[in-house]
Amino acid sequence: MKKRIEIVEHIDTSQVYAELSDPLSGGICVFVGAVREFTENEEVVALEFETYKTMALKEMDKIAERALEKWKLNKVVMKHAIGQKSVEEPVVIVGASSAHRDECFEACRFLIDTLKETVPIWKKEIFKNKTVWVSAHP
Amino acid sequence: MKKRIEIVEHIDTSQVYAELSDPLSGGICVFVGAVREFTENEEVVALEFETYKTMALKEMDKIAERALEKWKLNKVVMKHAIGQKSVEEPVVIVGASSAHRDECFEACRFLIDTLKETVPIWKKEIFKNKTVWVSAHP
Amino acid sequence: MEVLFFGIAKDIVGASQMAFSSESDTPETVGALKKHLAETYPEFSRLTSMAVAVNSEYAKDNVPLKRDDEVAIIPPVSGG
Amino acid sequence: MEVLFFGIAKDIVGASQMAFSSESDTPETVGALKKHLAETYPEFSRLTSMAVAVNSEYAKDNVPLKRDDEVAIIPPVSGG
Repeated sequence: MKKRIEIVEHIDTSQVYAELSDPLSGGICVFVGAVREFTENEEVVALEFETYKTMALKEMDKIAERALEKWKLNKVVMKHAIGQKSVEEPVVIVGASSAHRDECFEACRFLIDTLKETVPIWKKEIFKNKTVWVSAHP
Repeated sequence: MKKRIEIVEHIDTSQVYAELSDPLSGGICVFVGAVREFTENEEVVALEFETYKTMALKEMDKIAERALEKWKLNKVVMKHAIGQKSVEEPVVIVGASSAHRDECFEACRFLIDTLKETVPIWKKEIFKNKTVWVSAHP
Repeated sequence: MEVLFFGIAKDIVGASQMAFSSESDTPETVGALKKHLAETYPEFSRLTSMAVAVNSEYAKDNVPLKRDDEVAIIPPVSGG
Repeated sequence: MEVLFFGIAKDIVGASQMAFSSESDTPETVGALKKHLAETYPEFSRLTSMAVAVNSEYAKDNVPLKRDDEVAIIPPVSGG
């Protein structure tokens, strides 16, 4: 299977190499996004992720397909977590494997950048005294 | 510990996120180099890696230090395997974590590119009927 | 026609879905639906952006809406 | 002075190390050592490059060699 696209409760980072590994791949590049303790100097207690799952999976699949068209890739993984996540917990993992390293680095960057632009997933920052839907307001 | 620099017999990819994770890191980027089945259409049986270990660790440490100077990083990992490695086995893993993703992507690319240029590690390609020290001859 | 609300859109409307049951109630296009929502809930105009998906695909303002469509209001996404 | 050989350099010399025991035998600089090796083993001149490390640091041709230095011949590296 060339693509693995999932919306999950928890991201298991230990599986990703087995999923991307391939006899024809000399390079594997992976990006993990995790919950950071501070946003603009304010302490974050947790993040809460919500999704429109049917559409999110479709959009992630489109991104993976575009990456497979743009670069010579052997495998692509895109997984996003939903629900409440604490500091240091992974929330997203994307990666690609290819014969040479240029392709997997460029594709990996494209996967995360495009996911953040188009995939219907919403993040609420939970601070001590308030909650904020990220990017909702200018 | 900000830097983890190792020459090892086997690379355990499942540990790298625990090693790079950090409460202040929103992004973790990791590159894994693995043995590819074909080099210019010739079937590779295995790769054999040899190192000048004292110097390799020093050079890897210099690269990690340069990355920590160039980018705002929370953690850096660089590990290279030695000995004989079969197809799909990981031979090198480098990664960085940072608040935002630009830094960890750029640093990760720098780590692997510079490792390949300066670290005293030598790779012999073992084909069915011959062995070749990679890059030795023009 | 069923309209789904996510993220801050759900907070603004106070519900995760809304049904337009009769043909006459249902806005004819994506643009008309947006206009209807902006008039009913002025908070929508304060958002950075607001997209609409029809049957789980992004849809432009001129896309017509049919009674059995699944429509979703997509406030600014913030995954990753 | 001890000289270590790695990778293809080890194959060319047929040994992983070589000792210059007397003061008079020992090349005075990195450059002199390179010249000595190229004369003794012409194969070295066919390599893409050849660097020398003194006490595990890359050293230029003008670096002097001392009897207790650990010197290494570094053929083109190919890690990763």
